[in-house]
Amino acid sequence: MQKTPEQINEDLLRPLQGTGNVYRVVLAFFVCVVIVAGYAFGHQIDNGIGVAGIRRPVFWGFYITNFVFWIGLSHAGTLISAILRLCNATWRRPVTRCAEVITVFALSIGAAFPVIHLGRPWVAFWLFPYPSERGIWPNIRSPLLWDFFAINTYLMGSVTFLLLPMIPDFALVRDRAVGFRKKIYSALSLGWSGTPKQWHRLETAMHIMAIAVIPVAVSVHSIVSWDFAMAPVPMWHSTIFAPYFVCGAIFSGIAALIIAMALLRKFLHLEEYLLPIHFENLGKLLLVMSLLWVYFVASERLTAWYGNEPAEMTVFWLTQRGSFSPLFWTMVFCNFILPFPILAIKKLRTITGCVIASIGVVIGMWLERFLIIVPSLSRKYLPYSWATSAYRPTWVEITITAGTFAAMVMLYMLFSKFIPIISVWELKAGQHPVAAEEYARFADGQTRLADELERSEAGAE
Amino acid sequence: MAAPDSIYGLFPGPAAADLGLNALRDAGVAREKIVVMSAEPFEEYEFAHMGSSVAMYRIAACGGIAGGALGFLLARFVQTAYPFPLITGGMPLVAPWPTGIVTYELTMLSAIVTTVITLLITTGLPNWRKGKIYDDEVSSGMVLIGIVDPSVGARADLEDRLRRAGAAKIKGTGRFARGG
Amino acid sequence: MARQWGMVIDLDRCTGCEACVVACHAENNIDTVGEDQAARGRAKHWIRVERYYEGEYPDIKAKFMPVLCQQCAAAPCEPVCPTFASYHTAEGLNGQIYNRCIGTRYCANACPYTVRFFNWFNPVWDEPLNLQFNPDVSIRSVGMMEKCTFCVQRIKAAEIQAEAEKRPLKDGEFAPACVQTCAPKAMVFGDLNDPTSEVARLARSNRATKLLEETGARPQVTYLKRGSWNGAENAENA
Amino acid sequence: MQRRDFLKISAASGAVAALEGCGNPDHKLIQFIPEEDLIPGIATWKPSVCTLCQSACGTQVRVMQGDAEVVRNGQLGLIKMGLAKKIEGNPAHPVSHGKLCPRGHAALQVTYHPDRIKGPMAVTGQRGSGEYQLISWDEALKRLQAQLGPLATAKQKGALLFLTAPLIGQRRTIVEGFAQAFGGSPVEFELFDRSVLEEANLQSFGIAAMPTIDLSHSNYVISFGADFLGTWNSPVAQSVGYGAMRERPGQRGKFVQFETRVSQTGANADEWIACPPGMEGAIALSLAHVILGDKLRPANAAGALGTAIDGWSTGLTEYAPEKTAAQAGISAATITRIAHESASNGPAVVLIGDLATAQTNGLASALAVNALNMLLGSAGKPGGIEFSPTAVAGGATASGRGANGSIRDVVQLINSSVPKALLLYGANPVFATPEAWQVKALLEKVPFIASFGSFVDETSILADLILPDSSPLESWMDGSPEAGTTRMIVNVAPPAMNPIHETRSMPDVLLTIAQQTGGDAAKALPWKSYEDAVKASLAQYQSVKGGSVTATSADDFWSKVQAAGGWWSAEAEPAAIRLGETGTTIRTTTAQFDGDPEQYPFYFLPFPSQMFYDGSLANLPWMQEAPDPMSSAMWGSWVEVNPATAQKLGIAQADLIEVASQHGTVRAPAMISPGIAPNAVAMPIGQGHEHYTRYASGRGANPIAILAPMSTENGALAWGATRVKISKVGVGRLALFGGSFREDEIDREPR
Repeated sequence: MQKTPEQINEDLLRPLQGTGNVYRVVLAFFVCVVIVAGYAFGHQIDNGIGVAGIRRPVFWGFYITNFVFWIGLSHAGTLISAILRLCNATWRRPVTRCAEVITVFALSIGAAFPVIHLGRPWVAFWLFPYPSERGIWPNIRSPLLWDFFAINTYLMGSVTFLLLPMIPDFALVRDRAVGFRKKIYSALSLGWSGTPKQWHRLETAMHIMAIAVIPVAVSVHSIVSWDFAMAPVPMWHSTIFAPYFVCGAIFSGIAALIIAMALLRKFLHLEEYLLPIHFENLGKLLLVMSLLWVYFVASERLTAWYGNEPAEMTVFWLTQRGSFSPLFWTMVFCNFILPFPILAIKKLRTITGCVIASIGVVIGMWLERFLIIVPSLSRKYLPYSWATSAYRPTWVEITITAGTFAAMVMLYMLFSKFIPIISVWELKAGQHPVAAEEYARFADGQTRLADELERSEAGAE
Repeated sequence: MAAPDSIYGLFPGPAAADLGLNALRDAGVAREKIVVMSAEPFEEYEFAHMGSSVAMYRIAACGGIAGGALGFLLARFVQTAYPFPLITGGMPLVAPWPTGIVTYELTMLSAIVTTVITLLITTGLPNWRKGKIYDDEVSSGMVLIGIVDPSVGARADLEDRLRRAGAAKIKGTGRFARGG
Repeated sequence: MARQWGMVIDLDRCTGCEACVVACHAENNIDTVGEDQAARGRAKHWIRVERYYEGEYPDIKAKFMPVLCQQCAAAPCEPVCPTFASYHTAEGLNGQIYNRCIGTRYCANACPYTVRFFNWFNPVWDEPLNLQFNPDVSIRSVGMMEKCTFCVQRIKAAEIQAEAEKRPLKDGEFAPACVQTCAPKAMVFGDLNDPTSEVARLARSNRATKLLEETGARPQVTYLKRGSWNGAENAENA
Repeated sequence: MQRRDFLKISAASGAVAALEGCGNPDHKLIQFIPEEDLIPGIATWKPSVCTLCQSACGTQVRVMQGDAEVVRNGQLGLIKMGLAKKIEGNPAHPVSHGKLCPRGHAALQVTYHPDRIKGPMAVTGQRGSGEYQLISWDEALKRLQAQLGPLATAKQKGALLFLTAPLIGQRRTIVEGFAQAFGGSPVEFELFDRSVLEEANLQSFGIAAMPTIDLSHSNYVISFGADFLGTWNSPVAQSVGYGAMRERPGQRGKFVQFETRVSQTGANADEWIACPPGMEGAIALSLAHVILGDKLRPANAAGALGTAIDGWSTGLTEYAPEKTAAQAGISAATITRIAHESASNGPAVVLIGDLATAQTNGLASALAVNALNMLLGSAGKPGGIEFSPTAVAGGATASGRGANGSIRDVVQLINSSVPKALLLYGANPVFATPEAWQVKALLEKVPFIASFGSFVDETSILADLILPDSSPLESWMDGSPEAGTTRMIVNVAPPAMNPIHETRSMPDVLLTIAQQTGGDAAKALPWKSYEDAVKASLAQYQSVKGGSVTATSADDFWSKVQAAGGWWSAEAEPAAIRLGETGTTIRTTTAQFDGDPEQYPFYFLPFPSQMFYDGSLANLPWMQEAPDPMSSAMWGSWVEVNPATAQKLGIAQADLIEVASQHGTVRAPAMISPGIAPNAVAMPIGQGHEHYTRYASGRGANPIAILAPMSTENGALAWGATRVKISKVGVGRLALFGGSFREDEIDREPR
């Protein structure tokens, strides 16, 4: 289906034109949730971290689970779109931006959790390597410092990766907008005019970014996994963790992307841009990741079980058959048993199918992070020091968790309201026919023009 | 400030734009006096290659290396900067792995940052100057082909050539700006 | 040669009376958290006496094992702390700088012995219970990790005293609160780098074992396993 | 307290506490002139005596300058004063050897307790309402005088009842003198009625006192239920001896424990042998049977103690290991082996106490154990049981309980003729007696009740007048430990710090009253002050050779003794034990239990709590939060149930259990403990206070309440002779510190 540039502009800029009441109500709801979460955090600072459910020996709970989960989710965009750019998959064009947006927001949310979970968040800045008057520097041996560097790099990369291709679109909006909005967008467009030089540089830059951002993304989640793998805790101290986490991250990332796309398609009426083929392809990717995930879980569990190290076996059985087994098997269901058939059978790999599978995966991957953190901590070596009362999150942790999901939706809604959620120029570039056809179509136009000129000259005489 | 003098034609498509470009070339307009603007890259077309290329890859690589060195020094420094002797309980004072990780991350970071900076500098962005050569119709699909301050005498000839090449509209800026 | 403070705990002597636990509370200004928090596993006992049953009634036995910070030489809690709040002192202690702690609780997770305790809230003492504060030990506020220090305030006091008197520190001239109060003398404290000290001598006992050595933390607390009646190992415990 | 409030308070007073801690509180209060001059930051160690149990451990108190809010002549203000910071054992003291038990450390919190009575109080509401108002000391003394004055003149016997905790030294002398002068008799009340052992020792050795166990020299220790490393007799001294017994060069002593529930002490046994309650005597005699039968020891070694026991001369045939083993459910071989081991690995010593003597046959069991000790040749020998010079000197009335009678006498006394006045000091019989005795109702009959206690508890809440005693750290301390040493010890300790509240030392109050009354009372108590009384009692020891203090003059002696925390004689061989003349022959009867075994299938075993002792320490937060040694429980009480039993009754950990005897019910969460017999349930004593400060009130359950009014041969409470039934009634809560009961659980797959 071919669309003229005007049609494309028309369709993709529509969301920016005005807002419906439904949009306002929904947005208001999510804003409220975020505000409540903010209150919960304030309550926690006011009274002490003890208002959360974490306890000795389960010193980490929901907060760190969310941290890992959101960082994982952030692997949706930048990584995926970078890969697609590099292997020049044309179907990527409508997908990349909404993917990269997920990255930027999920990453920012994830990065907030290490601060939220601190006993004294007001001194969080001590994590930064800044020259303090006391001559004290942070301890670079701590994986938390590695997180600091990795996440900052990834965030920086993702933000630029998202912003650069937006410049021409800002210019587009600028040309359509009037008054105040025009001022804003002309500022944002950096005075882009679209000379070949600019285009050329932009695309080269994007190519370099794509190359650079992939290893960064991999390193980020490897380092997140090392937060655990570096501590001598049963079932944490494992070499497989880095690839295991990266795989899980991309897995949950793709799922998140599919869900996001489905929602955009529905609510922004992008049926003609986000086509079933896109879901089909992402579905296939998801299937691959699901299989990879099972492979990792299997090899992790198998080595633990075969090693038969007492402390590890305690945690092992706690999750396989013990009090955490319901969660464990739910996770397996959500991450494999549910999505595998849906994605493997072509007939089921529809948009709805993909979305169902993705929802399962998102839930499953959240549980996976929880199951990595909590059981190990509640059964750590000396049996006397095992958890005497099971970890239960309080309303504070639950509210804050809910708040971050609400924040994600809220940010996404606002973004799609101010910036074309599909990269217009990239889409057009994918739309227009190859040069040869264009010349042919243009040939008769040429002759018509020639006649016209002669006639006018004749008339002059 | 006032816009530079220019005459340009708006072509309804890339193919037309190429003809327009050729027409100007035939008129012997110097390459650097020709301006092109489009709403898409149009890599396949000749006019899209009017810009000169820069060794962005190499620049990025250099930036990366520089950042890496910086990262290594930082990592080393924060591990040895202590006013008191730091006892790490049997562990090396400058730990290789963490140093490596920080070095790596900063390499990547500065490669990225360098790229962005290069992009902006070499393309003269940001450039918010009022009244530069530009036409809003570009973003709705028109391709702009024009000449920066042509000689007044050549004006008629150039406009004629552009029209013959198939320009849908002929416009100008500065001295050549026309009402409507 | 720098001192390496260490401890030997003789499981054959320990009676599980828990005098050490209360002595530690008294010495180190450790607050009591109350029933609700205690039920949430938030009670703070820098030293605890672990109790394990063996067998089934009537052939049942129980044993005690006091566990406190093992002051590991390669402590897992130290490298993971992003702010150096948990660090290693020149005399081989795992120091904890309270006001440098930002409360990531990473050290507590990394510690294989689970001997680190967190201030989930600001501590509370109903007045005038606060009059019992030991002025030599600082009060920890909310969000800080705390742990056994081998009563570093006593170590410092003794060292300063010895310095003032221009004499070397005598073995056993002072002891942490737990060691001081142990009636059956199950705990011995001293400098492991001084081969003549009692603690060094006992650490060489053939009953000597270390706790969770497989984690590679190189703990500085040695446990002497329980002897058996007329057991061969009795002879050397002079 | 609600968790929210807890948080609020913690935020607020945490900050205040911090400030107070550094000693620069921002106060509007007036600043008093310091009463003593101390160098800030410099600690001084002052000697004192621990009075939380009868061991009378010598302690030292770390005193440092601090700012305290105090009341001086009715005016609240701030003062720089010496504050006790920590209590440790006095290294020179022959009982404590510089060590302490957990309770000894917590004694500090008695002084600083937030709910301590801050001054004299008179009841305003009706009696028992707990509504009091502070009054001046003059007023308080006037009222007390008004009540007691007439009694002194009337000289009516039993007009005054003076109910106290067991006392020692001049404190007791003054109380006794006072009580007699006002026509009454002091009754010393304590829950774990030691009168059984004292009676046994009186019959066996002519000394009504607790024995001193010389563990440090014994090679073989057999204990029948005695928690001698936790709460029984003189635990600190015994723990020190135990340590020495364990690691003697080349020779490690063996320790065998017979009991029904693995106690903290039993947990340390090399051989722990389960035996049903009440069988201890039979087993002891069974051991004797083997020793006699196999001629391991000369038959006449036990002398009169043996012959006094029925069937001894004929070799105790009815106590053949097989028979006893059958009844006790242990193997005969074990009994025989232990008999042989103990006889051939002397010195061997046999102990009995706690639940073993709290049976209807407790006295007989104790006598059997005495005989066994004699037979093993360990009575009065190193490594055996001995008696302190104090005990020997005291003879028949060493601890005097023989003379003064027990709570039982109170019950009879009040029933016969209601006294005019009741004085309370440290005793809490309303809490620590079975409800079946109706003690509360009886005490309420007394028209006037005055208490000298520092806290409002179940008994002192009945008081019309409260004249709070200064804490042990704030007043003079003296007295000789009855057991735990073979040396003559006289503890003497001046106040370690000034009172922080408007309190007065109880003996001084008594002396004041006596002087005001004049007449015989004044004569009976000739001293101007408690200090004088202590000084007077000490003079005799200056001349004794080889004492711990050598002095040139009386004053020199006096000051040196104060500095040392007391006077004690030189190390001496234990006094040779002379046998008592007991005409009666002793039969070990089978123990009786209240409750039909069908209907009440479980033995009920209340046990002294390591932290709360008899419940008198439940008000101290340190004790509440310190984990119980065996269960690791904090801040509450629990019912120990055997896993098998629990499975049978469908009881899970922390389920709320109702324990019912014929005399009442209590409720507590279940503790599935491998250390308790399947046919028994155990509960710690000490919780379940109705009124006992913010920390103990309404917490846990009190097992004493449901005990049956059973008694030992000598009329003491047999607190181990009740049967109960249990049923699950809901879900409770346990605050445990320890995760797993077992080490090998680490390998187990979850069930």
